[in-house]
Amino acid sequence: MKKIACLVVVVFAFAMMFSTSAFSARKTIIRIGINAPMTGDIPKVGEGSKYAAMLWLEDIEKAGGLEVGGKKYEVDLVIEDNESKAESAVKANTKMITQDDVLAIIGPQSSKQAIPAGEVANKYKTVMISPWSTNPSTTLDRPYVFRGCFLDPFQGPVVANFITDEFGFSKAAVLYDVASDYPKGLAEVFKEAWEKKHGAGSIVAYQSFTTKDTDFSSQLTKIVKSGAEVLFTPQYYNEVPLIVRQAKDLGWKGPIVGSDSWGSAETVELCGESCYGLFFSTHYAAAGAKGATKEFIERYKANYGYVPDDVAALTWDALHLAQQAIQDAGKITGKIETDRTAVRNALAKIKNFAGITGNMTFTEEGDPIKCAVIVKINDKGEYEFYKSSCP
Amino acid sequence: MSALLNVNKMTHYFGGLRAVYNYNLNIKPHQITGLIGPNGAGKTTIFNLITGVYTPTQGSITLENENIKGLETNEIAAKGLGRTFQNLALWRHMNVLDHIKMAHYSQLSYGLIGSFFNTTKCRQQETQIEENSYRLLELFDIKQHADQIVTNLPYGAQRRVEMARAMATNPKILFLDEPTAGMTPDELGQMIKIIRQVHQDFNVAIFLIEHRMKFVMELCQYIQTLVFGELIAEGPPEVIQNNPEVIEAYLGKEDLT
Amino acid sequence: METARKFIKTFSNVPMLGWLIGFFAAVLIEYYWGYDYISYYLGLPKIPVLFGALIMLKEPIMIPGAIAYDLIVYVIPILFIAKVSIFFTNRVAAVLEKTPLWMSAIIHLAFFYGVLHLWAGINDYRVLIVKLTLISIILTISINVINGYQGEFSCSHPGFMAIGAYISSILTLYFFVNDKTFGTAVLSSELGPWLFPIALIAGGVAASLGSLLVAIPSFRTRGDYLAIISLAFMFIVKSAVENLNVIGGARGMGGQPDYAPLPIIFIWTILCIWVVHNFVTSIMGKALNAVRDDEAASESMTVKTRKTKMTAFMFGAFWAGIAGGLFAHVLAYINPGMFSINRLAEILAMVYFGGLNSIIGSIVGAISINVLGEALRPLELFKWIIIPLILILVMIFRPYGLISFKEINAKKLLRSKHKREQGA
Amino acid sequence: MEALIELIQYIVQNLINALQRGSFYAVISIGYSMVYGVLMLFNFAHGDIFMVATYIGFGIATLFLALFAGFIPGPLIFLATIVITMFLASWIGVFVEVAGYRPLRSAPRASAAITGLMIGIIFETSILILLGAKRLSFPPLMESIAYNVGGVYFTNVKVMIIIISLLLMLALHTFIQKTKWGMAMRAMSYDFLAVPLMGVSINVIAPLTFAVGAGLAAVAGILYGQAYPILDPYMGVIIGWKAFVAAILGGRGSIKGAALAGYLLGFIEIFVATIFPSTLRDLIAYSIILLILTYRPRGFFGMEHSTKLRL
Repeated sequence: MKKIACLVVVVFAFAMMFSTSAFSARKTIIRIGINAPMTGDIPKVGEGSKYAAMLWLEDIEKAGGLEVGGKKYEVDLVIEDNESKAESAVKANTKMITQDDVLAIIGPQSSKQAIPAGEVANKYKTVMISPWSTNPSTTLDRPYVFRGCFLDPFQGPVVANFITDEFGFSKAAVLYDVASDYPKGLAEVFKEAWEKKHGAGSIVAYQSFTTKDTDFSSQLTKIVKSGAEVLFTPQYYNEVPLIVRQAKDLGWKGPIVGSDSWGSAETVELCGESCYGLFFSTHYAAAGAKGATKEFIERYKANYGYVPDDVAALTWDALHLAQQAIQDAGKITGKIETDRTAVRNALAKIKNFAGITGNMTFTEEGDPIKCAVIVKINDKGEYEFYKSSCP
Repeated sequence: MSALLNVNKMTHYFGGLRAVYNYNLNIKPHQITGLIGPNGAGKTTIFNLITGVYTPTQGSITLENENIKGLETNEIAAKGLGRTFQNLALWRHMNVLDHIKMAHYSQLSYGLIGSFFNTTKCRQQETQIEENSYRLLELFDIKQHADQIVTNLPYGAQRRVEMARAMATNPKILFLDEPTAGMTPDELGQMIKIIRQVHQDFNVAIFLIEHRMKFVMELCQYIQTLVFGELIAEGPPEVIQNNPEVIEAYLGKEDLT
Repeated sequence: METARKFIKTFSNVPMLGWLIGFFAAVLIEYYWGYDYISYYLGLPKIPVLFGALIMLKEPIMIPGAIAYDLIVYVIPILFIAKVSIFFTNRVAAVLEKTPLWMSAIIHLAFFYGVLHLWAGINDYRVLIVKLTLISIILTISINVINGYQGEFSCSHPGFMAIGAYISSILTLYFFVNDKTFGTAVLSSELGPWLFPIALIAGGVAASLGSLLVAIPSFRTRGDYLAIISLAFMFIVKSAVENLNVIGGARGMGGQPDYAPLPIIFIWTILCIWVVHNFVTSIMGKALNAVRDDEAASESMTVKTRKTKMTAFMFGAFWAGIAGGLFAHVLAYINPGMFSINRLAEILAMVYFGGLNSIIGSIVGAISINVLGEALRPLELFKWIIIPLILILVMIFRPYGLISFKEINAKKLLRSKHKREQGA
Repeated sequence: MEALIELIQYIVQNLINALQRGSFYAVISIGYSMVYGVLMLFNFAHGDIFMVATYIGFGIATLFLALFAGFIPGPLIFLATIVITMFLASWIGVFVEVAGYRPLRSAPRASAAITGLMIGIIFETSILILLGAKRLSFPPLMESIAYNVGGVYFTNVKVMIIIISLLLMLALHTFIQKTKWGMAMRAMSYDFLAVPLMGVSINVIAPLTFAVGAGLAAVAGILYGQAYPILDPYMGVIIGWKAFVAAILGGRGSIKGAALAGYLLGFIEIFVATIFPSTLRDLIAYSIILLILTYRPRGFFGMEHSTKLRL
């Protein structure tokens, strides 16, 4: 008994001695949460978000902290992995809000995590900006949830109009992943927009597959035989190369058009020459970018060795939005609830924010009004600006 | 006295193979009947046919003048046909007491809902069954093993558990499939005693398959001899003992005395 | 070693009530002094949420502080109070022992819940973890009925869960919520929390009806082939939901009302433990084990094997459905992708880690995997190396899981330790 | 008439598609089935062994192309890649057996299955840690040329995949039927307990089985890399579960059955998507499997066996 008592005392004393910050007052630190998929289906998206956030933090640290109301505050990033799972995203958000006292949250990127995570953020009255989630439900009826990109119902018609204007086609085919919310939603919107333009039955093949499929030959055979002139496939960068190659092997001659999910640097890296000359709609074009956009791309490339995806660019913008909102809020009181509400109100008021992915003004719902870009993959494999379409 | 169990002209084919042909059996209450025959003669098949593991191709089976052919094994068992197995068929992860309790399954009437919510009826029945089970354990001299997992028991005790379990189903006829297989002479004597005791105390008829002649001759009142799925002789032990056909076909030159 | 044994022996006369009081004291200390004094002087930014595990892994410099916090707030008060209070707690326990077991159990549980509520209430993140852990407990127990007690290798549990989650969500959304899928609420939303159990049970019943699709083939098919059938069932459910655009399809279904606060989930968990415990300790339930160990012998011992198999599947699926319903209402969002291979791997890990054929094992398994998964969060990727390694080690050294073939003995658990000491 | 020709074109086209897809399932599920037959274990790590093997193949192929492209003929590089990858991958199989399954010889089968599942997760995470989140593109080992014969499109790669898979299965069949080791494996799948009595150690046969299975997975991986050249750490999961389905659908320990079931799976996937709306593909495909097993509870070539889960 005695020994144990001794042991306890020793351990305790030891602990006290080595607790570096013992007896120091709690500092007010501005914490920004990043909720991103570091593992799971789309780890590359998580990586892009993380790198963009690290670049942003670098800037802040270089400036000696974030200046709010004339006072500089230390900034800390809390990066949580949501494993690309909905419940994990909810856990991560709850943790960051209630345990880490974050002032704002950036992420989650995909809608399937952003929708439930947004519920949590809204419940705790904490600003959440999802950079990449294009599903309308993410921000619907949630005053504290914002996003950094345009919505599916906007993107679908943009692509439909572009194809009609550019090629003059009237028969289109769609190939999408039925088990994934983003492609499915966009495919539906596109179909509706196309049929509105060209009449019912103008989508001659509407084919689907399931997440993680790698063989699309059966669907593509149907599409080739259907007599479609153009193929629209709103898929992710890991599926696009397979679809494009298999389509060509099966005798597809027409153009293939994609959506913002193509916007990863990996698409063309994995796809190679097969993808040259194809078009897709996205948030920004890396090749031929100017000004701040170019600067960001070059810094990112220098640090991490590749051209940043749209996710990285959008995350960068979302972080700057949050930064501006915090600065606009005027002061940090140290009472986290008050500060969060102040940041929210400031964010909603931001007008014509000049982001690297375009100018943004938020609607009532917290969705930005911004332009979509049609990008062409040029003969060097770069994403070249082709056209832009504004609401 | 009318027959307890009556099997009439039972024939069974496995695919094209004839396993049992024209088999007749008539067991009277409180009778001990033996079924002997060389390996592969179809003795266990007959057990399985009567107990409903297989349904015979032809023939009829009645228990107390009631047809039991085509019923499920558990229904036949619940009607009063208990059995043991040649190679012990015990439940490997269950203790001895639970074995005996489990065999009372057909006597449960509290239903699933009763078991979910542990109703009074359920508790009463379970207590009663437990008492009954302890009585059986005592009778078979395995009460000291009640809490043990059955696979940790010595072989003889496992055999006794199986017997006790079969008796817990409250059978009218007990089918014993080579009850002494793998036993030492010591245990053998004990088994004879147990079977006699069961026969007395529970007033059951017994139908057994056996290899050891001494055992059969000592216990059985009536013996059937089966060769290649057909009966070649039947009668009281003395008759079988002296039947030249049996001696030739099955017993060979073995000294019976 | 010797010291440790002596140390443990010192506490052998502390009854369950004593530990609860110790825990209560610890929570009170944390509640009143945890933030302002203890964590402040130890240099911790806040009350550590999972006994400091998160903060220790994220900032190793905090390790001494976090350990000291655990010692000051939990270990020392619990041990001290538990030991000091025995003169009192043993007497109370002895009094409770004379009352019917259910009463004693309810008093203990109510006290336990009170303490748990207070502990979790310090931080909503804790509440969420406790909620999801309790749901996992229901889930693990329910799969143990099929994979442990009944001994089939069933892979369809995420499917059952999905059915429960969707049916109960549809009911609550249709009746009590104004939303864009089903329009305005049919009934007053105030009735919602009261009628929520009916929605949950409807989900459970639907799941158990769905399980017939797996249960009926199980009459003829055993083991490995059944594993495939159940796997196919899981994919069928997922694919069916994806194709039903009425309920959101792949986009999922959100906006479930918050009808599942901690006390409700706690009650359902206790109900599940109680009912499953009753079942598996009754002869009717032990028939599951009999059928698993030897089907032919069971038939011959009058056990209705078909009914037994069907019961196992339907019963297990029912609770999986309940768990799914609670899960949907905790997250307020579900999509078919949640009920797929990943979920299956997680459920299987929990049940085989905890132990087959044992409710207490399932509880341990569910808690361990959940807490481990949360506590190792700061390790990011390495978490998914450490957890599998722990599981492999458990499988090697305890092939049936940590605690297997063991049932809860409430009487023994709750009894006073006083008399035994005197008697010895 | 025209319509008929078009229909035939359509069917032939999909037959080729299905043959290619089925070849992968067949080759991978054979590896699964062998372990299942010999040890009566679900090797849930098999999908991830396939994934690791594909990554190894990627490494070897990239290395060889960098070193020898130009002065060594393409087919030779291809062959060398296959052989060396097979060799290296088989050690992965041996490792999995020795580290994961051997300590569990006497444990319940389900525990071993869980171990396999966990080894799989460790493989996935390790690759993710080692190589990062970036996906890799498998370098083409032969130039893809598309042919159009009477309206049916196919590439030389497709034909090669189908032929190599068939040859591989033939070679395996010979190995199982003719060699001493093959016979020991067969014996083991007839009777798990008797073979050790005959002087063949299970501790030799089991790793060998895993090695052969992993070797097959390696070839499948390289061919897969040619057909679907995107590698990611989770690529083995779905294909592993599908191989599991095929292996058991084929009947316990039956190589023939596994191959047949693998092709059947390929055909079901392709033709269901062809005939029905493709959104219903999984629903219908798995319903078909469920029905097959309900009415044929022993798989295609399954023997009557009384093994239960050793619980």
